[in-house]
Amino acid sequence: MDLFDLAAANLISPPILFFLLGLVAALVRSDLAIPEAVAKGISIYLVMAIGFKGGAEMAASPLVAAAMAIVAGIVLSAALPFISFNALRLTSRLPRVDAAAIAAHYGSISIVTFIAASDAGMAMGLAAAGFMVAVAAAMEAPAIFSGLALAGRREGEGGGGTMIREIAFNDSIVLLIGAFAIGWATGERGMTMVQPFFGDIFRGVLCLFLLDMGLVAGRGLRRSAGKLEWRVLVHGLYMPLIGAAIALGLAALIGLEPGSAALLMTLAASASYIAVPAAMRLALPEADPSVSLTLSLGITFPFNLVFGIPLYFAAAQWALG
Amino acid sequence: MDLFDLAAANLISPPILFFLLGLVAALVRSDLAIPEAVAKGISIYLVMAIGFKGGAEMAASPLVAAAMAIVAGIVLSAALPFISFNALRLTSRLPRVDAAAIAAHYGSISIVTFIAASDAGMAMGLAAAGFMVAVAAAMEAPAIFSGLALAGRREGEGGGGTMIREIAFNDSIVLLIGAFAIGWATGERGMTMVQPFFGDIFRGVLCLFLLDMGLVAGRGLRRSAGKLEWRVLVHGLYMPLIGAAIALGLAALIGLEPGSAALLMTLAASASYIAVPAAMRLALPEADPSVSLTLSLGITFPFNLVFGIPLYFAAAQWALG
Amino acid sequence: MDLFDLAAANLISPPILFFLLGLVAALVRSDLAIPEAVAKGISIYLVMAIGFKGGAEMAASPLVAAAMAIVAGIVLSAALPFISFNALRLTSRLPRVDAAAIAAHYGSISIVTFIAASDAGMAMGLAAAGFMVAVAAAMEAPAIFSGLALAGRREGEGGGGTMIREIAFNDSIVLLIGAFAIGWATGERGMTMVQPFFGDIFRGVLCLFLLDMGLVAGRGLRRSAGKLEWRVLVHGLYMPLIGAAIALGLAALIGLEPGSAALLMTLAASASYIAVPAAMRLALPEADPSVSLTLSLGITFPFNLVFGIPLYFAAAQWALG
Amino acid sequence: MQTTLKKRIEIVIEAPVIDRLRRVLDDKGVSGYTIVPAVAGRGKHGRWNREGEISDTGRMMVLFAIVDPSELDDMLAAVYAVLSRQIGIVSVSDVQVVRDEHFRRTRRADT
Amino acid sequence: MQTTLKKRIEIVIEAPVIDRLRRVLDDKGVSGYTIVPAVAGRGKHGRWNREGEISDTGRMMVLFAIVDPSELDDMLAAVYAVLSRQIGIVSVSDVQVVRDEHFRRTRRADT
Amino acid sequence: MQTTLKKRIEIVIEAPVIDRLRRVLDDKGVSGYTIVPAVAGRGKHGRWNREGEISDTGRMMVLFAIVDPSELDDMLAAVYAVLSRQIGIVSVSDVQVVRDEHFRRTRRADT
Ligand SMILES: Nc1ncnc2c1ncn2[C@@H]1O[C@H](COP(=O)(O)O)[C@@H](O)[C@H]1O
Ligand SMILES: Nc1ncnc2c1ncn2[C@@H]1O[C@H](COP(=O)(O)O)[C@@H](O)[C@H]1O
Ligand SMILES: Nc1ncnc2c1ncn2[C@@H]1O[C@H](COP(=O)(O)O)[C@@H](O)[C@H]1O
Ligand code: NA
Ligand code: NA
Ligand code: NA
Repeated sequence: MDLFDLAAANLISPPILFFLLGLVAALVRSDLAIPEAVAKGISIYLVMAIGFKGGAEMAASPLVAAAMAIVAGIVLSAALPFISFNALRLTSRLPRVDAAAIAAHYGSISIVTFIAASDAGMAMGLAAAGFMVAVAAAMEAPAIFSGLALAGRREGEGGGGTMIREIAFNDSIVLLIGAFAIGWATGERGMTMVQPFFGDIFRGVLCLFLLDMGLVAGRGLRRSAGKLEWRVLVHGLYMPLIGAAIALGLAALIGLEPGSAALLMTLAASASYIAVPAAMRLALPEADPSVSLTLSLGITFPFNLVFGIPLYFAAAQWALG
Repeated sequence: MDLFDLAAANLISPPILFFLLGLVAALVRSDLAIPEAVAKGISIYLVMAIGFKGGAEMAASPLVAAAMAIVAGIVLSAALPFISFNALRLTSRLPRVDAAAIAAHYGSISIVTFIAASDAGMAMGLAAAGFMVAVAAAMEAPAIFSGLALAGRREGEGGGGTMIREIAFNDSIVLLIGAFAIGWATGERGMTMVQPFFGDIFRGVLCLFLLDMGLVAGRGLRRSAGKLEWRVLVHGLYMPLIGAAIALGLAALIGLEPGSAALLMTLAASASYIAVPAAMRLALPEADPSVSLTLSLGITFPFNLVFGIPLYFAAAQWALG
Repeated sequence: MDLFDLAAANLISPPILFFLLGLVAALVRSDLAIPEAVAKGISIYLVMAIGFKGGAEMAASPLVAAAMAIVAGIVLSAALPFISFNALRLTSRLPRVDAAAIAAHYGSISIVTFIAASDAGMAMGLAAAGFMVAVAAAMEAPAIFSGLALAGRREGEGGGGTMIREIAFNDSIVLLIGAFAIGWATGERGMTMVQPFFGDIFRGVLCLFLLDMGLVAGRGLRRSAGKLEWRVLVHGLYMPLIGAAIALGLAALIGLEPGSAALLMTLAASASYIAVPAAMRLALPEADPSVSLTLSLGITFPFNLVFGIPLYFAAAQWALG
Repeated sequence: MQTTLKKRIEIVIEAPVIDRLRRVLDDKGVSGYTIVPAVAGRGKHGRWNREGEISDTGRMMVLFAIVDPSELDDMLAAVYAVLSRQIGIVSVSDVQVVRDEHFRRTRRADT
Repeated sequence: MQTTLKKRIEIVIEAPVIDRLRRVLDDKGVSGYTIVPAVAGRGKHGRWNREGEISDTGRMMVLFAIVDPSELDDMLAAVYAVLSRQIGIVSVSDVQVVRDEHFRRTRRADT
Repeated sequence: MQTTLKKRIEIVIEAPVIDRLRRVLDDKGVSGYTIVPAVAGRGKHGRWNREGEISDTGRMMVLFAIVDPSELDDMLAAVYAVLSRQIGIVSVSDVQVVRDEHFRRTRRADT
């Protein structure tokens, strides 16, 4: 498939269309809304399922390749904030602390983007290695420390040790790694036992979840996009491309196959909107949360979902296929 | 199958039995209750699923037939309130505004009744055309305007333009039409991708939802049925039959097959208990919400579910089969 | 399979591993948490599914055997509190009212433990009779009256008739018996209609639920285990074994097969943490709820889940197989 | 705007007895009340948190009722008679209301 | 600690009109408010309970806003103008706030 | 009925720092507090609404604590020291409580 076919196939897949439906519904101010508790419950399901499946596939993965991919992920997560920060300081008048907070979001990852990309890859027949789930888990936290360093913050301030604990035992990291470990421990046999729930209905549940994400992203956009400087706004569009490009280089270096490389690119390109915003409220309370959240959830998330993912798969296949 | 067999098959199907369980549990004052967030989440799932399936089946439907059915639905929704209003004013001492509010409920539809009827039709092998979903969506709103007219209200009062927007972008309409469009766009291929979630588990989820609806209907009945004048109460039993009879005539006129005709009858017979009550609180705040809600949710909904649906299918088959 | 194999198979099954993940996550103070509404919704699903399946299998069960098992269950539920109470009074300095409240918990049952044991039995190929669901329902309430008697309370106090009603129409009893009756009424045919929802995805949903139970149990333990006298604490470990042993004797007496006997043992061994705690707050408000809840949820529940269940299956097979 | 002095009673009470409390208020003819769910808290009985719980034991509900000052003592006495052994707290403050007719004491509420 | 007297307005209002109420407060430039969900209650219109409901009709929301005493009458008038025919109640009490600058009346809030 | 004057502190605070706030109150030996979830609101930082959200950032929680007047200044100082840079508001009102023994300041709460 070439890029155009990929993009077209992605655009007419039910998950992406439900996302767009949510986005449009929010923009026309429909009162459609999924209850918070249900949205949280579904996100827990999705993380469990993706973690479990990744673990169950670990039997097929060489551990050295996994270790190298994890290191590559950590490097990306820690390094990308420096690029993001400098780009923002150069192009906009954002205060240092706001630029640092945004930069931390871009080093870290969006697990939903990762899940959507895994699903898209599966639908295209470009499966990824199971260990990519571990890479995703490893990439959540390092960016936070880079962000704090960029803000000129010592670890002692704003919670210190407590905060490191809070980040490391962050709910999605614990769940992702735990489900991964369980999948690994129970293997094929475990997967068979839970296939109908964690496998068969997965894509349908993803549709429901992306509908909600579309609503959330759309409401966020409506509320505050107008208040963002355009130089900040475009950061949400070019920063994913920079991240993906660097990730593609690293993927080539460590010899990932196209499917896994596209996921590494997606991780690099995605921006956090759960773990990092919460950590920033604790560690950098002076940073305005609405700027970074609008950027990651309202701009970068839809961009990656609709355009980025097919692009990263096409690029990975072209460069490494 | 004759009417008796249909009724028996309907009565011993798990969805109806779970509904009756909920009804009985509420009447014996059990504290069984499904959390509000879960009930809302499930209703979103059901609407998405029914919309999507309807859309996916549109390939098989001639567009002219769809358009005629939609027009028939709009006519029913707009006209039935006039019958309901006059019947109430003639037989009871309800104030004008209350009669108008109730009438609006009976012109509009109950999407859950529609879903249960679709499922029952499928179980009987009497499938309906995919476009009946679009008919359901089209029938939600017109009755509201008839109701306002009957109350002697101009559009300017009580919100005006805002209200028209609120009704048109009402969450279940947006979701139903959106999912329908997505199903249409992705067709067979899309349906296969999400069949396990939107198809296979559908009837089981419906059982859980109807259990909740039974609880809600039963609690509503217990709370306020005693306070309703009996002339108002019986309106909840004969009005569905009037609606269904007129719908059967229209269905014959436009040449619907029995499965689709039974659904049109069900739509005409059903009364809204989500969209219209909310709209009435905004537009006709003097109307007592407990009267119309008890009638539509506590009387008409159980009546349709248990007796109406098999009756409408039997009549449609007898008249058009 | 011998005991060791059973224990090992149980320990590496996904449901138990997700439970342990939750336990560990809570102990390391992760903020992982499943929304209350979702947890309640899932527990309703599980009770519906287990009740329905039990009912659907009733065709295969002789009614006399069912009646005898139900009587055995009622005897256990009513009698075990006397053993628990005396053991606590003999070994600890707990006030009478607290000992009585704890005793009521141990006579009654934990439906989740029962569900996990049914699932484990199915995975081992040791299926149980459908009527064991009715036994579970019958065992919930009698222990409460024993507990009140032990506390020296007359029925008149603390609500009296109202309380008996509240207990008999307790939500999980109503749902379990209702779903059981529906399963029985619709039989094979009904089961086929809802198999994908109530059957296929059951074990996966159980994983999600046990993750939550692990989190709840772990948080309970962390909060209050340190405050429990160790003589009370060990009660949570030996009381299940006493209950299971007596149940095994009764099972032999009435001629249950191993699969059903293991479930009767599990019911006897399990302690309530939903119905009884709520009843005790109403009837014995002086009893400290944190003691009994920590014991049943933090000690006995994990013990049964991880060690007890394989032990009961092994013992039942050894004695009756 | 014409306002009248009323009393706002706020009761934090464990969930299993909320129905009993409602019955007391209904019997006393208290004209109205509203119940709001709490999600976490701390008191003499320790810390609690609702996340993931499936049982109602150990959760608190907040009930507030706006009543006429003349009814206050009666009502507090009734509440205490029934709930004195339960977990929870009661506090009372002054409020002004605008529509006074909303707060007439009724004989007995429907159930 | 330096404190200032403010008024705390508490509105219990049926859910379907909460958006209309928010619009009124936004238009009046009220500096802030917070909305808390109620789960059950009773009033002249009878008892209600949220469990298992899927429609918003019949549920109440609690909105409270802390405002300057000088704004109170204006605001109550506006609220009553719009909501007088809806189901709900309004009460006002005195509170002290510490950071006064938080409560300046703004011209018009963003939407 | 014998009542005692207490202070009711009401804090609207962004969710990510609620655990930090609880720790402060526990350290200060505040005898109790209750947390209620807000679902929507508006303030200087704009409008917010919980529907469908999956992150805790941008949501508010309402914590209220009934304390002895003598503890008030201490407690407010502690709260402000920790939370001054966070999003939220604090207000204080007078309430009467009936069971006074419920509100003795304890040394340090269990965690
Ligand atoms: N001083 C207080 N202020 C606010 N809420 C309180 C206070 N004391 C107790 N509570 C609430 O009431 C519950 C039971 O209190 P206690 O019986 O002291 O454990 C606590 O968990 C809190 O939710
Ligand atoms: N006196 C009151 N105190 C507290 N809440 C009240 C009071 N009166 C009414 N409410 C609340 O407002 C809702 C509507 O009141 P009503 O219009 O009197 O039925 C009730 O269901 C309660 O939730
Ligand atoms: N005057 C007020 N009355 C009630 N709640 C308020 C008020 N001001 C702010 N809040 C709440 O506190 C949150 C944060 O306030 P702010 O920092 O002003 O944006 C708002 O979103 C509201 O939920
Ligand atoms: Na990234
Ligand atoms: Na209708
Ligand atoms: Na037991």
